[in-house]
Formats: sequence, structure tokens, C-alpha cells
Amino acid sequence: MGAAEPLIEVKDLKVHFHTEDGVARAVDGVDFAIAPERTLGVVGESGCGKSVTARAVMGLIDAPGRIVQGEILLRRQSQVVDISKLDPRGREIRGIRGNEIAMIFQEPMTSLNPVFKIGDQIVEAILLHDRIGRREARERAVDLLAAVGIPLPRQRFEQFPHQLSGGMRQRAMIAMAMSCNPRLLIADEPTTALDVTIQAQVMDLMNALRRDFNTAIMFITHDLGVIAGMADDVVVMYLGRIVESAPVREIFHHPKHPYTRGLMGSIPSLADWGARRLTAIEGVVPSPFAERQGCGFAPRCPHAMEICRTRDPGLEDVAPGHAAACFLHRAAP
Amino acid sequence: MSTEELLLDVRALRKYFPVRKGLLQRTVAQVKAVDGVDLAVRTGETLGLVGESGCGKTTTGRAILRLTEPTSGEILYRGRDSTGDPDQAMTDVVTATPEQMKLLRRDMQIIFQDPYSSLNPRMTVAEIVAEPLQIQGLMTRSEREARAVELLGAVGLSPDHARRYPHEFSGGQRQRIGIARALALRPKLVVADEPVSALDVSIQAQVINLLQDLQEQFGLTYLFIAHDLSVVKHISNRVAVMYLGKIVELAGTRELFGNPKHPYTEALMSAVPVADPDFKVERILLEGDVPSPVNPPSGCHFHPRCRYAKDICKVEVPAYRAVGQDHFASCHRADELSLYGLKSS
Amino acid sequence: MDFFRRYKRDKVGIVFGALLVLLYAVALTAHWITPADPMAVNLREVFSPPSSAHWLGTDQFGRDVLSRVILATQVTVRVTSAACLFAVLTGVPIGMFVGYRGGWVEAIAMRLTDMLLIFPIIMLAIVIVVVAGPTETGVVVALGLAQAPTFIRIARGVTLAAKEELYVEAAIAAGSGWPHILVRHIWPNISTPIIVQATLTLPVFVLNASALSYLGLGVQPPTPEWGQMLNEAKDHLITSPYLIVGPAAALVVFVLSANLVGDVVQETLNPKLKKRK
Amino acid sequence: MIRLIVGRLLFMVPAALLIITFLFALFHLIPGDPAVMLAGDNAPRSVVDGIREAYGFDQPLHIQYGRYMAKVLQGDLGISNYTRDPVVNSVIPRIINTAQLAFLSMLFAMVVSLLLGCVSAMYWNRPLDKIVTIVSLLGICTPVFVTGLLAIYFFSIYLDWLPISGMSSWRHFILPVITLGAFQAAVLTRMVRSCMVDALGKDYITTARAKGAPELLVVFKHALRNALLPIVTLFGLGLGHTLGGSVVTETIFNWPGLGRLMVNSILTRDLPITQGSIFFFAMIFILVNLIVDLVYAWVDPRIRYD
Repeated sequence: MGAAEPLIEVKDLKVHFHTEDGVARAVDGVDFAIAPERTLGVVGESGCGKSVTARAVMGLIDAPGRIVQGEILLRRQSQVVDISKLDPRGREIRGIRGNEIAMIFQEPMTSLNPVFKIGDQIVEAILLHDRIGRREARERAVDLLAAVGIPLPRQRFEQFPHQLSGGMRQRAMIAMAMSCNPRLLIADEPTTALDVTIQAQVMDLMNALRRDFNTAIMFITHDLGVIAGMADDVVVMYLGRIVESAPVREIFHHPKHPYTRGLMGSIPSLADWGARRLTAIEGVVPSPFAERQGCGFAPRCPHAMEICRTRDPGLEDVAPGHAAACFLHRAAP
Repeated sequence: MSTEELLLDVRALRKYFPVRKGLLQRTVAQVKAVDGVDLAVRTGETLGLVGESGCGKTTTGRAILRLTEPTSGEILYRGRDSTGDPDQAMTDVVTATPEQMKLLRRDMQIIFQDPYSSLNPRMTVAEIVAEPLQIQGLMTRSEREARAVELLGAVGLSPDHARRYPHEFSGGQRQRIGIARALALRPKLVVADEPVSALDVSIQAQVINLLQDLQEQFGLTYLFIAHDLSVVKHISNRVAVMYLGKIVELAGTRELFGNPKHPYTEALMSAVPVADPDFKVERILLEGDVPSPVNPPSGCHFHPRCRYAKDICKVEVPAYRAVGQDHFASCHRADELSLYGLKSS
Repeated sequence: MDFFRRYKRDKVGIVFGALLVLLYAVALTAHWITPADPMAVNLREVFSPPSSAHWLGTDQFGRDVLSRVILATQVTVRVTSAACLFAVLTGVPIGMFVGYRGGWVEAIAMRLTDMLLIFPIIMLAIVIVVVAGPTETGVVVALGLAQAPTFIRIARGVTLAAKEELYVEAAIAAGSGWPHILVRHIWPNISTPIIVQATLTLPVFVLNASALSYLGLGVQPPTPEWGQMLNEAKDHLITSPYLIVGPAAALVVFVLSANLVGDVVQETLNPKLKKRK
Repeated sequence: MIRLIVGRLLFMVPAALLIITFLFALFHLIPGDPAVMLAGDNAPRSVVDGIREAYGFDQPLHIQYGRYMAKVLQGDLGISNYTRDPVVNSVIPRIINTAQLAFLSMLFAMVVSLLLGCVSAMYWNRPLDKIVTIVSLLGICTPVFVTGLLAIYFFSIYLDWLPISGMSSWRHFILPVITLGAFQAAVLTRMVRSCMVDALGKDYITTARAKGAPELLVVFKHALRNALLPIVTLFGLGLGHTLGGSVVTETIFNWPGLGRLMVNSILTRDLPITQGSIFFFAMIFILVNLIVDLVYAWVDPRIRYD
């Protein structure tokens, strides 16, 4: 995908949750790579494993979850680190978190610590990674608040999260995430909790930051519209696996996997004038505890064939830079 | 528009929530959730009511069904009068006696947003669906059960689901159960309060299609409340846009989206992300946040965020008036502005 | 029945549940299983240390301590069950009414309840004993009333939450009146938290009942009660320390079992809590 | 913030009036002639009549109430049936003794529970956490009078290290303080742990970890600072319960405090002393509650800055 030297490369990642009810295969064999300065959109419905994948890249998988297989390779100038092998509480991963890879979350209401001032939370993020004085860090924090479009940054610095609106809090979160110039920003549904006019503001801001900071972004969302407006490349996830991956234009204009097509047919679009009927995907998402047999989408797929129920299609190229996990697009096996 | 086709005529509806404090529960402020809404719903149509969180759209829906007591205004419903005759006269829901109200409720039902809290976890699906009939004292027990099974079929569930409990169902299936319950009394008007926004994308489409099918099958009229402009555009015949407790614009769907007359509508449309990387719209970014409904701005509530605002907008409340064929808006400059709409292809 | 199936998954719950059942069985059959008459004074056999004849020894009146501990189990079970029932029967209706009524009635009632809740149970109980008198009935009334605010709070909370449920709203939208809603939707919701709270409060009742008796404000001699037995044993601590073993062990085991069973019942009825524990 | 303080202080007035009303009601709630109760069972007829006159027990209720209220507001809670001293004189010194015991115990309980609770939450579901959980469970299941008796037997009788009763030197403090404090520590450890586990599950903790904050900073800055909000309330309640527990502890160790005074007065039917101790206990609880509310408001920026 894109440039030759990816910034981060995830190989055959599996994250399982061992619970009383069984083993939930939240992420069940995922491969993707993000090149520097590119934005990868990860799209899928709830429970598809997109957020867990993001947390795995941050090294933030907590019990009862566990990375059971795979590699998460972060490429630096001279060496490559496998994040999946680091101690999740250790020094090395802490040097990466917030510094090389930063993250913002869905709920701006609960992601900021309610008892500390906005500014102090950003200063903390800076001082954790940069050996600079407190005063200098303060100045940088104020600059960051201004950079993310928060009016009166010096006053906002002194305020507590509850004194800011949802959109402002998400801006503050972004300022905090950008504070150490990360090479990769993971955005986990950052606009989902926001109203549509505020969502537009935040998307606009993120697009601007992407240009100014040259940061690669892993943008997770369930909203195809947001993906279309943000991403360079797109992966579509279903039941813990990637079912399709391609550059953004390619995937929207030539979707190959029946699930991707189903998703696109499911959403009404403002651009659409005909009173067409939505092409809903039948059935429900299967339980993540169930043992997988063949293609995970086969039970809901209108094109499912015999082979789909018995064999796993695996993600294979269907066009240059465009891969799909579907037997429909293969020469007869 | 001729009055015969009106099913519901809401006039100057207001709902203020008092903010109380202290032991004596003194009222210290008013949240003006709904602040003078005029809305007419025609028989057989789907009227979309769209707006951002806190604009009062849900309260409007709940006040129409008197799930919350309106502070003032009229809600005229064409239906039975107190004697139960299908009279042509309009009954005011707001002043209806409890007996009248109980009869009116047979005609007006609601579908909720949250498919989890809307079903009592301790009742079977059949009990849930038949509960409105039981409350209204209609039919015998076995007839009610038969009706429940029939309704489950109509919403795409199977009869053997009837004896199960809600927790055995997924969000989409639960929403179907809620829809079946709403239809149990064979209502004419259904207020659908964000019926798909808690659901996954692929399930949303199932429920939207189902709602459309049921409308045809049962001759329903929908007041469809949502924050998602695309969904509203898809399902509605006419659309009303709400901002800070007031309707700022109302028109037929094509007219509203193709030829908006209120700057807020324009901004809202341009903010919606479209699932097409080549679909370029002129982005009109609204500045700032929605002001508090406790203390709304003077004049036109929208003026602090409006890029077309002039001095008059700060002082004078714009009238909600006809600005075109079956097109209403409350903007001082509605006639002079040429706003950006979606081109119809 | 689902309850027992899930309860059985918890080993701690099984062991201490069995222990609690055993203690209740002892309480119910106390009159038949005491090895000696717990009231029989025998001045020739005072302060005899534990022996095969008197497993836990005899007290200052030569009474068999084991028999008294067994009878005290019955007294404790009787007193605490009655007090618990008393608290539920006074607290729950008030809480439900206040929660359903709302407005200033609720505001004032909850202010009063909050005020009572800042006083420790034992204090409220002592004050009520001043009025009700230091008798078994007095203890029941005192502990029941002192614990009632807790149940008022919970019943009101659940009623308020149930009022907000959308399925209640759906019932209103269908034309339902309050009787239907109370019976059909609110009552079923209230029973579980009340059962949970009652099980969780049981050990508190036991501790406070014995504390009152220890202070001499509860069950009066010669009726045996663990706290009261310990109070008497204290005077002979230097010469006959074994006197405290029986009542102390019985008390601690009872409270421990009740506590653990309460925890497991709560988790079983409310599985979400398990994850946090 | 100042409005809050004033508001809470004003709240004490109706609370105090309510308590005085209750004390007045005691005269008529307790079976028997209130004048005899005040005078004591063996008082001569003339004394009883004098009291009946002074309190107006032969007058209508509202006049009795008015007189009693006036007396209490002037600081007159009556005189003891036995010592014939004004109640206030015998109660005030006892308050100080009780306060010493309660505050030292609470201090002990606070330190222990904060430490154990945090550590336990940090090592959630691991062996250390399980040990702490079991020990604290045993602690809350062992009433103060059992711990107290065991401690007296072991430390005072068997080892002969510490005095059994009284409060004449610092060595007298050790057993009562630890007996009372240990029970509270056990109760509070469980609660602190659950508050901390709660706080550690919040989104802002993930944010802190995502910043690259080390675990100690996450636990002791981000989580503890938030958990402190419920913990302040718990400690306030804990202080109340410690005062309640002091009644029993004082009886065990013959501590000359308010609790023992109250219990003895009930046992000896010395009503004025009972009323006096109830009154002062109640005022202490309300005061403690007030302080807790203020500390809470001070700790929570959402209250402080609104």
C-alpha cells in the first residue's frame, strides 16, 4: 500500500479475550501497513475488532484480552520494534506511546481527566517525553491549543474539562495527542459522539493537522461518509478480519467484497436523489465466540457458494493495490 | 394546503423544563426545549424532523404524545372525539380528558431510539407486544396472543420468538419488537424517535426498509425524528429542521435539500459527510457550539453562528413564514440570499 | 432457577452458603440439639474448662457454654430476621411512594433520610432503644428503624430509575395508568435490589444486635446472646479466657458466611458487578 | 464556594432544632412521669414537683416545648440524677476523650486503608490483592468487642505489655485505638479498593496510559485523584462510624468518653445525661458531615468552579 517503507506494519495479528463465556476472537488474523503521512481508514460495524486492533497497536490490550499471535512492527530510522512483544507496562512501550504513536478516543466527555486542568494534562503529556522546562512546556501547550482552533487558549489552559463543550474537549484531546509530534495518530471514532456540525469542524481540523504535522493517521469509524472524507487508503473489517483493502477511490467506486457492497448499499446518501430502496444486509452479526468455518460473512452473503462455507478465502489481490477476501473474485480454485 | 388532509396540527407548542434548586424546589431557570413549534402532519406522509442534539426534536415528539406535558400550545388531532366516533372534528391532545386521551392513544404510538431500555427484560416478547392491547382492555387473552404473533410476522420475526425474553435478541431484532408493539393498537400516527440511530449500519437499512413496508401495509403516518440528515432525506416526504427549540425551515424533501432558504439548513447539509470521495461540496463550517437553551441568543437564535447575519438578526426574532410553494422558513434574509443546495440529478 | 444454576458456579458461595444454611438449621432445631439445658444453673460446676462433658466449658453459673451458644444462634436468627423484615416493610413502601410521588414530598423525605444516614446504625439503634426499652422487641424495632433509611433510598432509587425506563413510557403511550405500571413494571424491578440489599445488610444486623447486647442494651440475661455472653466473659477474662471462644467464633463465622453469601448473591443477580471484583 | 459553606452552616440550624425537638419528645415517648424521670427514681416529692413546675409538665404541650427549647438554647440541658451536676459539665470533658480516641483510630484506619486499597487495586486479581481482600473481609466480620477482648487477653493478660483499661498514659491509647481503627481500616480498605478499581476502569486512565505515563503515575495521580471524591465521602462516613464504634470500644476499655457515659446513663435511667450525650453526639455527626461536604466541594473542581 503506497510507499515502500511502511511506518507501521501489522502481520497476522490475533487478539483474543478469555472470558467466562468462552474465547472471543476479537481480532483474528489482521494484516495491514500504514506508510508515513498516509491516512488509513478502518471501517466496520461494532464488534468487528477495529478498536481492539487500534489498542493493540498502542500496546493497550488489558486482561482478559491477550495478543495471541502476530507482529506489530514499528519502523524507526535504524531499527524495527515489535510492539506486540513489549511489556505493556514497560519503559520501552511508554517511550512510544504519546511520543511516536498517539491516540484520541470516541468520548471526549470521559477521555479527559475531570479533576485536572486542560493545560496541565497537555503539559504532562509533553513532559513525559521531552526534557524541557515546565514553562517551555506551558508555552507549547498554549500554542497547541491555539493550533487546534481553541479560542482564548491561555484562558482555556486554566479550565477544567467540564467547562468545555464536547467539540472543544475533542480539540483539546487532539492538542494533547499532537503535543510530541507523533509519527502516527490513532483516532478511534473521534467524531462519532459529536453533532454533525461539530464533526465537520473536527474533520476539518484533522485534515489541516495532517498537512501541517505530516502525521500518518489510522482513522477508525463506522461511518463511510467520514472515511470518504478523511482516508487515503481503506480497510474494511468484519468479524475480526479484514475483508477488503484498497485506496479510497478504488474501494468506493469498485467495491469487490459483498460485505463492502452491502455496507454501501445500506446507507442512504445525500448525493442520491432517486427513491431507491436500501439494499440491507440480511441477518445479524454472528457471535465472536462462535468457531469460524469458512468465510465469516458466508451466512449473510447473498452470493455465498459451497466453498465459502468450508474454506477460508484469505485476503488476496484482485487488482493492483486492491485486495479482497472473497472467492467470487478468484479464478476457480 | 387543504385542511382535510391534516392528521395532526401542532400550533405554538412550548415545553419549558424548570431548573429547580434547593429544598423548596424553587425554579431558578427555564430550559426552553421547545419554544413555539408549528407543525402540520398530513395523512399518510412521512414528516422528517431533523436537528442536532438539544434542539428539542425529541421533546417535540414526546409532547405531541403527551408523554411530557406541554407548557402551552395546541396539538390538534383529527380522529375520534370523546364518544369514540370517528368524527371529522379535531381534538386538542393538550386539553383532552384522561378518558379521551386513552382513546387517542390507540391512534398515536411511538418507537424509541434505545432498543435496550425500551423492552421490559422480565416480560416475554408476546407479552410486550400485546401489552398495549391489554392496557386498552381489547380482545381476550388468546386473541391478544394471536395478534402478537401476527405482528411479529409483520416485522420479520418468527412466531417461535414470542415466548422468548428480550435479552435473547440483537439490537435490530429488539427494535423490530418495539415496532411490533407500536403497531399493536393499529395506530394512524407513529412518532419514530431516532429509531435507527442506535443500530449498526447494516441493521439500520433493514429497519428503514421495514418502516417503509409497514407504512404501505398499514397506511401509517410517520413523524420521523432523527439527527442523520441522509436518513431523513431518504425516508421523508417533507422535512422540518429544528434549531434551539424552533423550527427554522420546513419544505418538501426535494425542495428543502435542493433549494434551502435558511442558512442553518445550508450549513447542516454541507456538514454531512458523503460516502463518495469525489463528491465535493462547499464546506460551510459553522463556528462555535450550539448555545444553551436556558439562555438562547437574542433575535434570531442562529445569528451568532450565521455567516449571513446582519444587525436586524441580533434584535428581531424572524417570523416563521411562507417563502415559497409549501416552503416555510424563519430567516430575515430568506428572500435575498441564494443558498447552496444539493443539485438534483 | 437460573439463579441457583449461576450461584452454583461460585465455590465460595457454595461452601459458605452451606455453612449459613447449617447455622440456620442449628437455630431452628436449637431446643432439640443442645447437649445440656442452656439455662440450668449448676453452682457445683462453675468455670469448668472445656472437657468432654462440656466442650466449651461452663460459665459463672455452671451453665454449659456450648448449649448457650446454640440457643444464642436461635436468638440471633430470630432477632435479625425480624429486624430485617421490619426494615424492609417500613423502608420499601415509603421509598416507592416517595420516588413515585416526586416533587417537594420527595425532596423533604430524602433530606430527612440523608440526615438519618449520616448517623451510624448503632447510634440510631441506641437512641431508639432508649424509647423502645432494652428488650428483644426493643432491639428488633431499633435495628429495623435504624436500617430503614437504607431501604428507603434503594426503593426510591429503583422506582425513579424504573419511571425513566422507556418501556414504562411505552406503557403510558398505550394509555396505561399508574396501577398497571407499578404492578407490571416497577415492582418486578424493585424486588431484586431489595433482596440483594437485605442479604448484604444481614451481617450488619447481626453485628449491631450483638453490639447492643454487649452494651447491655439488647437481649437481657438469662436469655443467651453472643454479645451479651462476651460481655459476661469479659469479667472472667483472666481466670477463664476460654469463655470467649464459643460466642466469638459463632459470631464471626455467622457474619463471615452472611457477608460472603451476600456478595455472591449480589454478583449472581447482577452479573455486571463481577467484572469489577 | 462561600455560598456553599454558608448554606451548609445554615442547614445546621434546622437540624439542631429537629434534634432538640426529638429530645423533648423523649419525655413523652418513654413510659412514665417525665418529672420523675428527670428527678431520678428515688427523688423526694418536693424535687419532683419543682421539676414539674420548672419544665411546665403540668402545662399544655406547646408551653412545655417552648420552655424546654428555651432552656436548651441557653445551654441548660438539666442536671444529672445522680451527681446533681449540670449535664453540660459532665459531658464536655467526655467529648474530648472520645474525640481523641475516634480521631486517632480514624487516622490509623485512613492510612492503612488508603495504602492497602491502592495497592490492592493496582495488583487487581493477583495474589497480593487476594490476600488484602481476605484479610479485610475477616476484619469486617470481627466486631470490635471480639477484637478488643482478644487484644486484652493477648497483650495485657498473656504478654502483660499494655494496660487493660483507663487513659492515663500513651500506652493506654494503643489497644483501644488499634481495636477500633482495625475494624474501620478493614471496612474502608474494601471501599477504597473498589473506588480505585472503578477509577482505573475509566476512559481517562486509557488516555493517561496512551500518553505514555508510567503505571505509578497512572494509579497514584490520575486514578487516586478521582477516586478521592468518593473516598472523601467514605472517610466522612467512616469517621461517623468510628464515633459510633467508640461507644463499644469505650465500654471494653473503660474509656471515660461520651459513649460510655451515654450507655451508663441509659442503664441507670439518668435521662438528662442521656439527652445531653445524644445532643452532643448528634451535633458532632452533623459537624463531621458538614466538613466532609466542604472537603468534597474543595476536591471536586466541578463544584469548586461553578
